[in-house]
Amino acid sequence: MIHFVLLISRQGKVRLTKWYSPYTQKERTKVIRELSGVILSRGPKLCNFVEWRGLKVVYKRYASLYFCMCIDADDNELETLEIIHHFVEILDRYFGNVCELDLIFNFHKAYYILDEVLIAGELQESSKKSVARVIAAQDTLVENAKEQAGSITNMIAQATK
Amino acid sequence: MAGAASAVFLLDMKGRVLVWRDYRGDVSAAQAERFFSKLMDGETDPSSHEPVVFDDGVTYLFIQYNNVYVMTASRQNCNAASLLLFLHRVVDVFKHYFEELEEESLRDNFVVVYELLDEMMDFGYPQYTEAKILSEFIKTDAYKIEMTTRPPMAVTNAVSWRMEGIKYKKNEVFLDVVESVNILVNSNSQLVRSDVVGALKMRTYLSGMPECKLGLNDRVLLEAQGRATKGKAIDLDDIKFHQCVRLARFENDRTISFIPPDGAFDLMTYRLSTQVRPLIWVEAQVERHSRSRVEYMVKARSQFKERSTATNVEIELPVPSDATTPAVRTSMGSAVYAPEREALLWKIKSFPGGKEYMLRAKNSGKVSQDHREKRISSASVGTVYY
Amino acid sequence: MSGHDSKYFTTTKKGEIHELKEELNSQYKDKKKDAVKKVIAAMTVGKDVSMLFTDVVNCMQTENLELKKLVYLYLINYAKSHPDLAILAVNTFVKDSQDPNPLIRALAVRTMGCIRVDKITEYLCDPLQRCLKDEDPYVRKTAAICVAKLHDINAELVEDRGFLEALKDMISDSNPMVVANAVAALAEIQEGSSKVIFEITNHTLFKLLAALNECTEWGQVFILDALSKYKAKDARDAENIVERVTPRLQHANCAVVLSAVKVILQQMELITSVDVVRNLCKKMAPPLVTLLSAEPEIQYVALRNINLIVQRRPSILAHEIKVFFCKYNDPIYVKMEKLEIMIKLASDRNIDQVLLEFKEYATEVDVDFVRKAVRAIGRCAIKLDRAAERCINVLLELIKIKVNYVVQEAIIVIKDIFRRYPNMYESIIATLCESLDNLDEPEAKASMIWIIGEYAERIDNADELLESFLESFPEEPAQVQLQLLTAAVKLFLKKPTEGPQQMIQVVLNNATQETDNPDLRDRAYVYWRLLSTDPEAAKDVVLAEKPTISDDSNMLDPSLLDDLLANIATLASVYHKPAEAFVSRTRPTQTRDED
Amino acid sequence: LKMGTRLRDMIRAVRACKTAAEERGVIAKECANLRNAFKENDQDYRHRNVAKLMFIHMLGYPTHFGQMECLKLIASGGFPEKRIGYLGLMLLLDERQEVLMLVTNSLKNDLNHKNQFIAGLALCALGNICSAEMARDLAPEVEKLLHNNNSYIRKKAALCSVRIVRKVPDLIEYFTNPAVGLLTDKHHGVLIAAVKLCHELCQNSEAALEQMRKQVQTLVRILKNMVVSGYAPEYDVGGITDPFLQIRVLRLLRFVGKGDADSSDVMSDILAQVATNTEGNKNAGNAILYECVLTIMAIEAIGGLRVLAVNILGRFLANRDNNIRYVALNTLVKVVSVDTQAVQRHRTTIVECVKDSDVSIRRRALELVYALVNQSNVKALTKELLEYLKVSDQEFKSDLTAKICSLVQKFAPEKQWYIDQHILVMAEPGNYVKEEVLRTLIVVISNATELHGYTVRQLYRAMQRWSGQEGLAQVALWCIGEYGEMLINHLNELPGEEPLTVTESDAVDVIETVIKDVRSSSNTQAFALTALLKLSSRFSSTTQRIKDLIKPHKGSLTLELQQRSIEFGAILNRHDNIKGQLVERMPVLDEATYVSKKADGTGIALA
Repeated sequence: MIHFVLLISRQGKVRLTKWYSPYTQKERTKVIRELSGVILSRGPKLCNFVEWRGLKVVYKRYASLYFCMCIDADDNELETLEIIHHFVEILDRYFGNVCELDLIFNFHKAYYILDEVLIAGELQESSKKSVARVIAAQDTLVENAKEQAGSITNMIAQATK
Repeated sequence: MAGAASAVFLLDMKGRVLVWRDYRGDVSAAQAERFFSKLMDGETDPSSHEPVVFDDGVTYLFIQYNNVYVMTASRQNCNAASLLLFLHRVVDVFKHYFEELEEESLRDNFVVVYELLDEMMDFGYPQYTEAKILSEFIKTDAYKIEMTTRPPMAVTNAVSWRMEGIKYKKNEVFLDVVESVNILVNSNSQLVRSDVVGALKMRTYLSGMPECKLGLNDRVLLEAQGRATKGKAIDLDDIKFHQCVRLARFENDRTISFIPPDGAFDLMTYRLSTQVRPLIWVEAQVERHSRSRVEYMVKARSQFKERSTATNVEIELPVPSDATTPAVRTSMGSAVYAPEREALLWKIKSFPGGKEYMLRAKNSGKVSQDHREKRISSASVGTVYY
Repeated sequence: MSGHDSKYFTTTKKGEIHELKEELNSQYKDKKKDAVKKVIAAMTVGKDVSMLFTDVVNCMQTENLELKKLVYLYLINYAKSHPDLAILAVNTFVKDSQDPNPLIRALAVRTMGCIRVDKITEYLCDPLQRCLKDEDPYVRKTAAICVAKLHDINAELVEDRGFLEALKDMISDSNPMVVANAVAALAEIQEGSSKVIFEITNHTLFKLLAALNECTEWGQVFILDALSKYKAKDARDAENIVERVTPRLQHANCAVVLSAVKVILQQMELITSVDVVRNLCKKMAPPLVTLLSAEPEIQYVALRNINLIVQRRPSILAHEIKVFFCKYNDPIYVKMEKLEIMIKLASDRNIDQVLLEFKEYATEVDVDFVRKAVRAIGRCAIKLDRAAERCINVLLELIKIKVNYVVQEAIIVIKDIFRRYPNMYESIIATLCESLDNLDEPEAKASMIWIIGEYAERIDNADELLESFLESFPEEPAQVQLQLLTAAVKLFLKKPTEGPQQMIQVVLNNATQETDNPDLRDRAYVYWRLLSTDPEAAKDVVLAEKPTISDDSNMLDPSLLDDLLANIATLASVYHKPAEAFVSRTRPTQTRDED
Repeated sequence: LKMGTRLRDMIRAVRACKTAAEERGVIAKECANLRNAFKENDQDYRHRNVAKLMFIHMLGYPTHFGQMECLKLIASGGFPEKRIGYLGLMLLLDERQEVLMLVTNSLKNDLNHKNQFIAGLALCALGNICSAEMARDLAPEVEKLLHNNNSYIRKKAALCSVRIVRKVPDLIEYFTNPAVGLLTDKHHGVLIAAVKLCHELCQNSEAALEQMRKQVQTLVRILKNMVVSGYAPEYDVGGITDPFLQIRVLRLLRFVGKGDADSSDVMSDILAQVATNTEGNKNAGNAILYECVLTIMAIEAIGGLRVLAVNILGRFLANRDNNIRYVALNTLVKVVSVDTQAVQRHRTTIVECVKDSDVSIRRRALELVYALVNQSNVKALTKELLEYLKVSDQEFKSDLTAKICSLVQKFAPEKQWYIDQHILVMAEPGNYVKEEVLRTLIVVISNATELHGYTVRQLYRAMQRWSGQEGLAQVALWCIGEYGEMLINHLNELPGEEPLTVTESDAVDVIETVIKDVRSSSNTQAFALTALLKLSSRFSSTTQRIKDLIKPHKGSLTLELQQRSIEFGAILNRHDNIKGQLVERMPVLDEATYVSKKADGTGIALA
């Protein structure tokens, strides 16, 4: 299973973290510190796997961002790379040429997408289109609710003028 | 004992190399990562780590400034005091050059950074750290440098802090004395220790290579001259002089003689440990009624003469980091909650001698269960001006 | 893997190296310079740009100083990986070392020495020779250091070409900076050599003392460090030096102050006059105290050194203990060192105040600091017999708070207190026994077990108490096992009844048959043989009278202390270890280039 | 009512901070505002405040004070509030916080909500952070959802069930039938989740595994559909149809086929097909091949299939891509036990990988070399590894040292070589040799009577170049104490052994060096004291020196050293007559018994 997902920038800033196994706050900080040290310092030609505390961290760099997933020692590392890429492609489609800033200002959206890709540290959906569809539907739901709320406020405002 | 640094590193907060200058070829850039992982090894916050770190035959000496670590790596038994101080000077020089030393300014000016590192240290030995003189022959505007630029005499001169040929129409000297009082009070409200640290701050705008002399009414000198010392003399525990002061001369006849640098500098600093009564005495009582309700009662009493008045007094009261804005009442001044300092700031614009003011505060937010409580043991007095 | 994912999040472009190559060979000077800058920028972030070697070196012949500096910087970085190409640069160096501008001459000689390629070292000798005699002091001071650089690469060459002599002559140079750098270079060369190369004579001593007043603060440090090695002829000579060095104590630069302290302390060993020594001690105190107002990093070095100084000359800071009281905002590493010095300076006169401080520290948040504070109280008890009781009372108060690590730390020091003051405080054993079940640290366990064995005759249920540790015998660390073994033997010798007899059998069996720890087995067999050959002798051996211990736990061996005091301000004095313990002379093996 | 700043503005403010201190300040102020807003129970901006809190949390600051706000959002009716509320719940809390229990009821309601997205949120939260207690409470609801007619709900419910059975394995039985039922689902997402769920169940229950073995055909069919199907745009990854599903099925097949010839037989055709037809030019294809190889090697496969798999691994090992090489090394370890010959063929390549610049590859390769060693190649391989040990990275030394020692212990063809290798390893700078290894070494030495002389002399030689290695010092001190006389009298010299002249005083010198060195731990000093006691009886000319060396420790603060010094002093000064008896040659732990006891992990305690 995937124990956690980390998204770290080249500068070492955390852009997204998701924990599927329990880690205390203190442990989380330590894990992030430790792994960003290890991963950011690895050269570009080395393999994308790091053995770490009996587990493995599979990471992949996309320009300034490192996507990392920590898996069990006997999980398929190559497939995990593919899952990372799957996630990235979905992000790219959603944001349209995704860049780091999208993930900073819309970090919650990135989480919503991740929640449609993984549950319980396991892959949930292999169709990018399907993920895009449900995310769009949910966004619409939110938009509609906002509009409605807006109009109610307007109505009240009108009435109490 | 001979020993030199092997390299100087400038690292960002994640331990990545911004710039490094290799002086001896016996360490590598990978060493910086070693250093950093060693620093991160411990449970403790890296800023509370000893400034001397040993790992696999290499000693790292480091300081932190803003978001930059300035560090030397060395394989020899080098002079730790000298190198650490050198690192602080490196920071000063960079500040002089780039106004602020931080990751960005180093990246933007890496060419000058290299040039400076080359001039300030050679083969790991500190050479020259006078920012003002350095900027005479290492400039940020590249085009200004001509092949005709020469090392200023000052670099190798006995007077290494002043350029020759300075001219002013009006010759002026300004002298300020700034003192600060440090007081240590234990938990029983006993005054344990107090001292005064002072600095003679000078600004000189003088032409040529002026000889200056300054006399002090210090007890040693006056007594040596057989003069009465009653009342007027001061008794300084320790004096430190700017490098321009002729120390041997001072040792001989207590005259402070010097050729000053151009502009502002600290001519001397001194320390005097004497029993100083705290100017403002602060007592705090903290009552914890329940997990969520805490009451503070703070008394501040001025202990100086009634004729004098302290202005802009600031008293800082530490509160838990997850406090909600407390309800405060004061008998004088205003108090605001400053979450960024995890404190309540009580400011009193004008505080005459012999007065006592009160502050009461109530904190009633939900304080979480698993949050470790910070002890509130002391209140510190900020600045006092007369 | 790459290829199909390069389109995400990208900002960089391809073919950078190729572009740079073209720009480096541009006919426009500005473009060229910009290209070199880009190369250096790439080098700075760790990219490998060594393949541009020839192109960059081609830019070396330039009238532009900034460009020249950049190319030199590149050379320093990559010459080693392109030794064959590095030779291309030699001509320019030779030419530059004769440039009319001293800045360029110095730059050439400074850079040459950084190019650690054996093949070209020889070519650098002539330029260096010239520069050592240059009319400009800026060039000479740079050349002086360059001799040390060359020596590091090829010592033989330096000796053959007579550079050492030239360097020694430089001690008489008219310029103080040149003198200082020559001293630094000579000291370094001496360090790596078994021959006598640099020895301060009467004549040079005079020169150095003169230069001391004139040279930069860093140069003063070099000279003072060298002076500290000078062996004065007699007390008169020593006093003379001290007199010339004392003014340095007033210098604003902490490193100058510390090095001056070092020289004074070294020479003081020779000075016979009690008055002079007392006077010097008085003079050194204020500057040492002032060091504690410096930046925290410097404070740390100062404190480590003060720790050494007070071991040799406690009188210097005897009245200054309050200076070492911890401030609430001191960094933890400063607090820890202050604590150590507080113990050393604690006396009957100030102990009450010191205890008040320690007690306060023992309730702080930082666990390590708390432990150290608890231990400090015990060590004061051991050190000051008249205050022992007060210290122990404080310890007992702390034990009552029942914070586990405080209790364990207290037990560890209390066993030392028992060994220091036999038959005085054993009444507190009962209190200690209450915490028996909560001990989980080996040292605390071992201490408690020792206490039970040592005082078995006074503890009614000593056998029961020991029994409780027995079950876990095989899993315990060796430290605990060894104490358990000895305690069982003691108990048996003191109370040879059935219980202890059974216990000793179990323990001996465990410690011989059931373990593979050779040291534990040896120990158990010796006991076993002793008990079975001559029980009376066993009593005499195992229960033999102990000398009382003294608190020298943090007192260094005198010869080591000598060595460290001679190394004040250096890393040795920070580590409290001789330089050999952390300096490896051998060059490190080449680490792989991971990028 | 204060509005506070917008989320976007806060993020901007944080990004504008130049220093960590500045950032802390901005955050502290923002948190104080949030706390006030929470206290005032501000509803209008609750969702925005929680969003801010999540961002603050991500930066690593404490946010516990806002946990209740998430619960409030979840409890409110609208989807927008719930969406952010659940997200906050998952980010700010984990299964260990008691607050989480309070959300159980809301979850129960939402699981049955008619809006699929609200039910989806609840399933997602449950699947990501539920505790054992909640799992038990809500299992029936989730099980019900496995039969829901909406595939979106079914797939989420299946993965949620994975978490539930991980937390509460007793519930496995409850989920087995519905899980198997899902294997015939049409929807890929549901299949992916269902196969995973089945795998999870089989891993923890024999009964579930039995039941799954009946479904091999179904699984084979799923796989076959994908392998033979044409281009399926929705699931295509570089020309391969749904590698994720393929991999999951392959993995489940592995589990099912292991130790079961019948199932293995049923799946072998499709495995062969996957192994031959999958393109290995892209990562997705390689991922499938890798999984397939693992399955072939694990099941009761026929020889032909194995050859196919080993060939793929050979190709992998020769690949230039480090990822593929890593995976190859990782898999070869598992193959060694099945087919040693096939792996031995690649020995040279593998040994080279131990020296790779990538630590991940080095580790795997070392593991593999370790598995490859046998009596016939142990000498050559140990030599290689020892040479590499000298230049390897510091952090790798400890692993490497342990492996070398273990290999020597396991495969040494003769005792002398065994001892020589250990001395070489111990003589390396640093303290990497584990105590356990030292102890075993001493047992071996003490059993090899004819080598006592040789060993003590070799150790003496090694100690002449001692630079603080504790392990070397302890073994040497023990042997010098025990066999000291053999240093002097050349006893048991082996043919070809280099002659060595040592005086009694030289031998004591070694002990003195160690006992006085600041780098020696008190443990090592204790060894030294015992060695001195022994030598006092074995040597005749050094009695006074030995007494002088023991004496200073009488005042030692270290309990053990003080006790020893006092006891040994008493023996030397007052009981010289029995000294000889006390330090006679120590009884030897029988090596054969020792080794077997150690292998069981019983008896001898190896601290």
